[in-house]
Amino acid sequence: MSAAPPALPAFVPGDYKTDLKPVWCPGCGDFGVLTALYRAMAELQLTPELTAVVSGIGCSSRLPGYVETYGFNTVHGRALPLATGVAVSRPDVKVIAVGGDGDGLAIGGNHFMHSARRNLDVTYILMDNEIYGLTKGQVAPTTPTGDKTKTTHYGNPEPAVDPCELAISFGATWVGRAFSGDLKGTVELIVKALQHRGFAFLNVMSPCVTWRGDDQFKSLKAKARPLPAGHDVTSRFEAFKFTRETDVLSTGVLYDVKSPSLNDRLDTIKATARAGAPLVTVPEIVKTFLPSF
Amino acid sequence: MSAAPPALPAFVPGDYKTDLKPVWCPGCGDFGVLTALYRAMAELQLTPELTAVVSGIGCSSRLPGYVETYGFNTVHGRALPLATGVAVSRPDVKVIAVGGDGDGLAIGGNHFMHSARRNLDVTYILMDNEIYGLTKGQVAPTTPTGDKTKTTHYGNPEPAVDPCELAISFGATWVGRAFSGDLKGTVELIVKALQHRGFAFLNVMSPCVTWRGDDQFKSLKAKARPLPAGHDVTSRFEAFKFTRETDVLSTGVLYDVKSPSLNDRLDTIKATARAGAPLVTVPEIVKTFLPSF
Amino acid sequence: MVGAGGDGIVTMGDILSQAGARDGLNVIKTEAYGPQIRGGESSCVVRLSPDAIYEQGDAVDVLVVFSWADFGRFKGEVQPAPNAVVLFDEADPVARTREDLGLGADAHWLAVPFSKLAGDAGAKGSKNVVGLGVLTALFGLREETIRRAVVKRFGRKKAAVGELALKAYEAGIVHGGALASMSSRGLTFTPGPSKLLLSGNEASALGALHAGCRFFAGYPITPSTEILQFAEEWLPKMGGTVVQTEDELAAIGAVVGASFAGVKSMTATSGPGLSLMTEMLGLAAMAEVPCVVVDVQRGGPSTGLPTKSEQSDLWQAVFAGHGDAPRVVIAASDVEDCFHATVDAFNIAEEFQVPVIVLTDQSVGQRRETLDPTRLVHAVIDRAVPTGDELVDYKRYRDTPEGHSPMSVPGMKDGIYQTNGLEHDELGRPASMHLVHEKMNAKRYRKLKPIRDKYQRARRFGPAKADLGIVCWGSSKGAVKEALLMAEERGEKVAAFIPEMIFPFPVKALEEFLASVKQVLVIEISYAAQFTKYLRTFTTLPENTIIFKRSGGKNLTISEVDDQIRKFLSPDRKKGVA
Amino acid sequence: MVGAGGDGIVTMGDILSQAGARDGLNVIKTEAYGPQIRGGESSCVVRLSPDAIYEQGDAVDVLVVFSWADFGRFKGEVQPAPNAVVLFDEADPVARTREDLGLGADAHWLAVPFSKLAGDAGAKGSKNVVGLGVLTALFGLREETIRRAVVKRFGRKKAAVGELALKAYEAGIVHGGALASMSSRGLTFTPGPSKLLLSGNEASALGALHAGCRFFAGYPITPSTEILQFAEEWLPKMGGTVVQTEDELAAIGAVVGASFAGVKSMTATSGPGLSLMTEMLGLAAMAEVPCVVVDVQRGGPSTGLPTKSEQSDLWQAVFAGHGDAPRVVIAASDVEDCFHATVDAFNIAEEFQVPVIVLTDQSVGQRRETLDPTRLVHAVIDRAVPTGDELVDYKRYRDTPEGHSPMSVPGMKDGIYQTNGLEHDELGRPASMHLVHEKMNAKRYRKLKPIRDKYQRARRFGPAKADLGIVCWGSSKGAVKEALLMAEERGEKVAAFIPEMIFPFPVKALEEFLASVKQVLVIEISYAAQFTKYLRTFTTLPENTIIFKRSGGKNLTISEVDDQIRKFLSPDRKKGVA
Ligand SMILES: Cc1ncc(C[n+]2csc(CCOP(=O)(O)OP(=O)(O)O)c2C)c(N)n1
Ligand SMILES: Cc1ncc(C[n+]2csc(CCOP(=O)(O)OP(=O)(O)O)c2C)c(N)n1
Ligand code: SF4
Ligand code: SF4
Ligand SMILES: [Mg+2]
Ligand SMILES: [Mg+2]
Repeated sequence: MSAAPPALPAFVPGDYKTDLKPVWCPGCGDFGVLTALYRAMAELQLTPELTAVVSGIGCSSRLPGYVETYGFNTVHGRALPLATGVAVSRPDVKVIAVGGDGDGLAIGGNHFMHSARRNLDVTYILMDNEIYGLTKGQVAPTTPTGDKTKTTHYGNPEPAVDPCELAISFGATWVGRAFSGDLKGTVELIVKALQHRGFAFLNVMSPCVTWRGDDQFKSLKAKARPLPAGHDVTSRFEAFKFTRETDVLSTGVLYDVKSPSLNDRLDTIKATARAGAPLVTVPEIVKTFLPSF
Repeated sequence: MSAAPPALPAFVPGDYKTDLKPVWCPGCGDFGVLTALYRAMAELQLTPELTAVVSGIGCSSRLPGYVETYGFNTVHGRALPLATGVAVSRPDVKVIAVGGDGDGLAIGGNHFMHSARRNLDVTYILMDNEIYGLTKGQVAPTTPTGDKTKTTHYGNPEPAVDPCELAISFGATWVGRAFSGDLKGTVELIVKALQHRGFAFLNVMSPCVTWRGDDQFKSLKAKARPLPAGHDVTSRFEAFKFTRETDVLSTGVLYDVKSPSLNDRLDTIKATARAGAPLVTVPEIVKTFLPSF
Repeated sequence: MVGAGGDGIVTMGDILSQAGARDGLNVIKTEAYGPQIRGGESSCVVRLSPDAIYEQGDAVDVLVVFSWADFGRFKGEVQPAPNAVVLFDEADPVARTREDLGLGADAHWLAVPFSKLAGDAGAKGSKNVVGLGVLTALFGLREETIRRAVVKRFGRKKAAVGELALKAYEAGIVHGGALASMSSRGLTFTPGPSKLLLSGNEASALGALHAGCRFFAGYPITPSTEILQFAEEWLPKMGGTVVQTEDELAAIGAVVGASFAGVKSMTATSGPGLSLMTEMLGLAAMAEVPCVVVDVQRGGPSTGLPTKSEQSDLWQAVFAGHGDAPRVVIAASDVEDCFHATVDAFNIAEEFQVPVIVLTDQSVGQRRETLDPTRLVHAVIDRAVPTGDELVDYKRYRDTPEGHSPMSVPGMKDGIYQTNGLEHDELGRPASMHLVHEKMNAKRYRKLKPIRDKYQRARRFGPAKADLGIVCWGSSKGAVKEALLMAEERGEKVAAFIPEMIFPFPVKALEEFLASVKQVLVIEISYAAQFTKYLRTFTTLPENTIIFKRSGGKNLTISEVDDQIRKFLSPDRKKGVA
Repeated sequence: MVGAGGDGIVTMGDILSQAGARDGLNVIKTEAYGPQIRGGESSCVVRLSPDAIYEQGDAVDVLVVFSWADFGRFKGEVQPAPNAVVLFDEADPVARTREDLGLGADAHWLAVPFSKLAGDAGAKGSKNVVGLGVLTALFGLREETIRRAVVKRFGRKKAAVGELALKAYEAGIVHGGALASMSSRGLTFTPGPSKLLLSGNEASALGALHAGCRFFAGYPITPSTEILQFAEEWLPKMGGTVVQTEDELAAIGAVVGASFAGVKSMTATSGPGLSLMTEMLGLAAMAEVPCVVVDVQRGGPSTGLPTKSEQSDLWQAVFAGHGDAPRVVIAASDVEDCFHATVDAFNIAEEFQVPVIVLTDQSVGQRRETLDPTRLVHAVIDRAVPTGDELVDYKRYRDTPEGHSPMSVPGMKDGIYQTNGLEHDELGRPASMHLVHEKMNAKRYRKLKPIRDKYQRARRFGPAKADLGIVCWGSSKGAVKEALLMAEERGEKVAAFIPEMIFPFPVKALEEFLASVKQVLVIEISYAAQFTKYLRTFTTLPENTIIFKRSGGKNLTISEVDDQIRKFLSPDRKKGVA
């Protein structure tokens, strides 16, 4: 007697593809992220109608339009507030927030901090190209000091931030770094990020061929190397050793700790509030406004 | 022969006092910060008309009204953007930004990040009372998890941030922690912060007697203790060992490194741009729009 | 009642108003504080009446002063009537005369040993309870009810404390009994069924819960914070969630996100917060996501007068936002209205997929009013999700005759769509062609017609034809209504028009009103006359229209309205002299 | 000219327009791109004329198409005139007929071997230069000038490349010479002194530097980014500083801070950014801090149509912000105007201590126009700082008859003050009393009168008395002016009124205009008719006023205006038939 044939997966990567053609430049790193996302979603068999992809504004933020789930390309910098509304009000929906370094670290930086702090139930994928792509090449918070851009004719005077170090200090419970030129690695990391309960932050170095030239891709490719085996993902001190890197780009899971997610905590609150009693109705609340003596 | 008598200091603490009566509750920790500031300013003999104190909105943000310098109590969360304008456009003016935890870490968090990253020439004093005081007691980003406030009836579900850890990750070049109950210590730290070139961040635990009760003061007093002698202020890894503390409150200079301030860098840029030539005039710029062939 | 911090003014007002509500009286209560964050002087005005009342009222008939020094700090805010009964502490170091207060001959000027009586009763801190006793004796309040209230308030933790308080109360009654009889001025009423006693902010929050709001995101700001606090306390018990966000940008963002996810959502704020929400409200208009924002107006601009009322967020609500962004604006005029306006807001937002702003203000938001529980009923409308055929190659933004199109929510397999804040086609795909833009603008604005038709909400008071017609909005209603009654008694023909729908405006109703009056008077609390200028965008006010506008910081008083009415209807003016 | 990415359309337009400017012709040039971020199709329209021109123009007289497929993508945006000369690449796989383009009999339909000629010349990529050669031969452009331009452009890096380009150019000339003579349609002109060639955004930035702006904080946003980029490049050379902030909240905050510190400051943005600046502009109004914001309008609401023009930020500029917050709004109508409007903005901001918003839009901001260098002169006004007696117990907010009061800056010992966004007294101290609020509101609004008196800026075109009077604003000026000239030729009496000051509005001038015309026509590019409704807030438009409004995404065309004019002035209508 032979065993029953394994059931075919319900979804293949192509099922997550819409028929809207990406506006991205040929060679843009974001294509890699999109492909990796399709594969990761298929690997986890995410249910399209119970998945929401939310973004801000930027080249990278166009991504939700290319993913066959509920999608919202919102306004610049506000991907995470919108994602918060979806994740908290609909715990049954898997929420993925995506965007660029300008969107998430410049105008959206504060939401990044507080979403991470709350351990929001969202997977946040930041496509870091160290530049403002859509607006045609201005300096970003991750642009290396000294670089010339459309708004740094004399070289960027400002130090850059390391998004992964920030995420850890903010309180993110899962932090990873990927390079979109490494499709396999990116797929793996997106899968892990999606599996994490709570706020998972994945910084994907995603080259902008148009405003950062081919050099960016080349140097990233040269610098990228996996984190050393045995890296202790539960220690933020260990993780910090692989932040603010210059000559190398350590990819992999930097940090991964267990802690109740915001939705876990809100469930506890609802339980506490009700203390076993049935849901309160408005008339019951109204009564509390009658003098009770 | 005896040496000439030392010249009397031009300014005594009282000289920095306006005759506007603080609106603060009796016993508010902010009184301690204000007194400490007067003393520190006197110790450094700051010139009132070349000093600007800028704040956002909150009980603590009322402080500029009580300091006899140029002062601006702006809008909620925007103390640092305003301070940026003053510091960058008037390098000759000493700029002090002050405010509360809600003002600086909630609505103003993004400006905190980027001001620190730029190593802005500003001394930022945050009066951390772990609560929204002015609006009468709602949860703040520094309110401990589980605490009950006006907006956390069932206990605060959210983890708190450590402002000092954030400041270091943001790129602040000087970070200190004080307790307003310790006047002497607070004066010393404000003096050091004011002497630092670049972005100096001082988190002062400043109890809110009205919405956090006397316990807050008591527990802070019990927990406060100076950083161990020999703490290496030049290592962020060492500094991180004294962040997210729960049972103790380590006060003193956590982190202190030298790095060109934003104004230093902007000076370099101006020099590069001019390349030794005299200041460019508008007519010269206009000429560049004439076809040059 | 006016006193220093610690005099228990607020408690005194609470007990008085709760007792009134308990006995079925109509009550309106307003508190005020000095600039100190805490421990400063405070005042509390309580108006009690067996008859309907619409406004806090101007001058008080009875004034209790525990500290003349602090009374001075409320100059212009608490004013005794010329014939008022004034009770003050004989032990007050500061002395005042009836002349100082501009009292008339028929006024009563009574020094009462409040502190002494409290001390004798063994409850030093209970001047306020002694005061309640005196008032009970003088004005025939129901002793039994107030006793209950006193016990409840002071006996909660320690019965003994309650006992002492009652002693102080009795001492007050005894002393009051010995004073000149005020029976003529007393309240005569037969207790009716208890009434609710709640604030406008609480009513707004109740309205939201009633309408089905199950997600609330907000950021504290005076004078709207009570709405957030109310939601945070009650929503979890109803299975809903509340997030206090890092700022207002995030609050409105989360609201739009939750609504996109299919959950009725709202936020509440005041001017500065509403300004910060400007951009996101444009996204809600563009992506057609329902959302409700309650704006409890305070004095502006900027931080302005955070604890005082004004009607100067009108332009922000109606016009703010880059681009042509349709929205709906509703105004609440009293506590009960806060409930209904909020339910309407949700109904409109959900049915037509537009952002809806409810304008209230500090005066209605924070004052407490009695309300008959049976008044809090209001039909609820839910969002139209696509079904059957509509889901066959579903178009999120199908260009329908009425403008709005069924909106699917996560979980609906065939309703999947991707949207954005860019101009887009019926499928939601980015499109920057002029023709698509024109067509989709038309679609979004088309909704305003059915909304206007369905919600021609405006109140009209007074005779069908009048010599003077007052047009005002929001919290001005109370003072205007009371002034109308006074005018009516004088036999003057004065009518009033008060819209509930601000945008789209009930233009037809207004024009009928304008046609029905000889002279138009617009009243508003905005230095820039925001309401008047807004009216002009869609209607032509008569040449001779009179504008009465001023800055906020002080609520519109009945006498201000009455003065205006007299000015234009006084006999000599009728004779055309004035 | 239309082509695929890589066809060098933009370069072709650059050379053509620069050559025109070099020879003293009047030039207007506009580029457009497809949705692709890069490498997509592009189009470029260049208008050259020895006579004054005011608008890009509708249909083109000469159309060069390197790819019919891409031409299709600009449907409605690039339109040949019925009698146009159409040049296209004979090698184009896609075929089109003159009928497809709706050409008339007098049109010329010429297939040109662009690719082949380029290849033969050994410069495969230089179809565009070949095209320039053909145009030179056909329309009598100055060969010498264009040669120079070609060399400059291609020979910069490698002389050899320049040589090849010239070969291609010559090949084009030779080929063109052999084609049907177009001398009749050619340009006949005698070269004059060179003109400046710059965009509206560059003109705005120049205006700022000229006005003395020495601090600029901004955040990139299409279509305003060029202003930030210009400032970042030039201010350091002038000793000024630029900060690209983390967002627009910080940008306007830094601007207000720098201005508080005594340095003239500005920011530039587009709709979404302006919306985010709403709250801070209220602080500037309240604390009376001068600041300038240039808003380059794009299609809205929300992200809308980032690369297309619209006139729909008017309400946001004039009305946004909670509370009564005075500000000034100026509109620029063409490239030169961007310079002057910005200087005016600084002059007003600094003299009267108010925030000033300059409204331009994508069409003027990003198109390039020639300009006579001598036009860029404009007097500059500096801030009034307190001196002498004014510094004796200095009051920052002294309640002066004109409203504004001398403003001290850090460094002035006796000018020290503390201010805030709360309502405050003359010293700047927080005050929440109604009377202080009323008085300070009056002080802040009082400034508007001297501003209105001093800047009654409005343009009037056409006869003193007219049958039709057009009222429009901003970039609509160009199309309206040209349509007026056409009407004049037809002997029709049409006038136009175009305000430069939007708020406070030059009401007197408008009302004189309205009185001088028989019929009023308002034209604007806003679906919600923002301009029309705004006009109604302060004036009564005649009953029979015609409103021509539509969404943006396409600039107002001369023929749209002309159609309107004809509609109302056509003979039969005059006979009262229509
Ligand atoms: C409020 C607002 N400000 C500015 C912009 C203009 N803008 C659009 S995308 C963008 C930044 C793009 O950079 P990033 O977020 O890194 O995305 P990328 O294009 O590089 O993927 C900016 C500044 C906007 N759309 N809205
Ligand atoms: C835009 C805006 N949102 C909200 C508020 C209301 N508000 C005033 S102060 C404050 C927070 C006060 O807390 P914190 O900054 O910690 O200062 P504290 O009073 O505790 O010293 C808030 C939310 C405001 N003034 N403006
Ligand atoms: S501009 Fe850069 S980021 Fe944007 S699509 Fe092109 S390559 Fe990608
Ligand atoms: S409320 Fe708290 S923070 Fe505010 S003044 Fe009182 S004690 Fe200080
Ligand atoms: Mg980027
Ligand atoms: Mg605080």
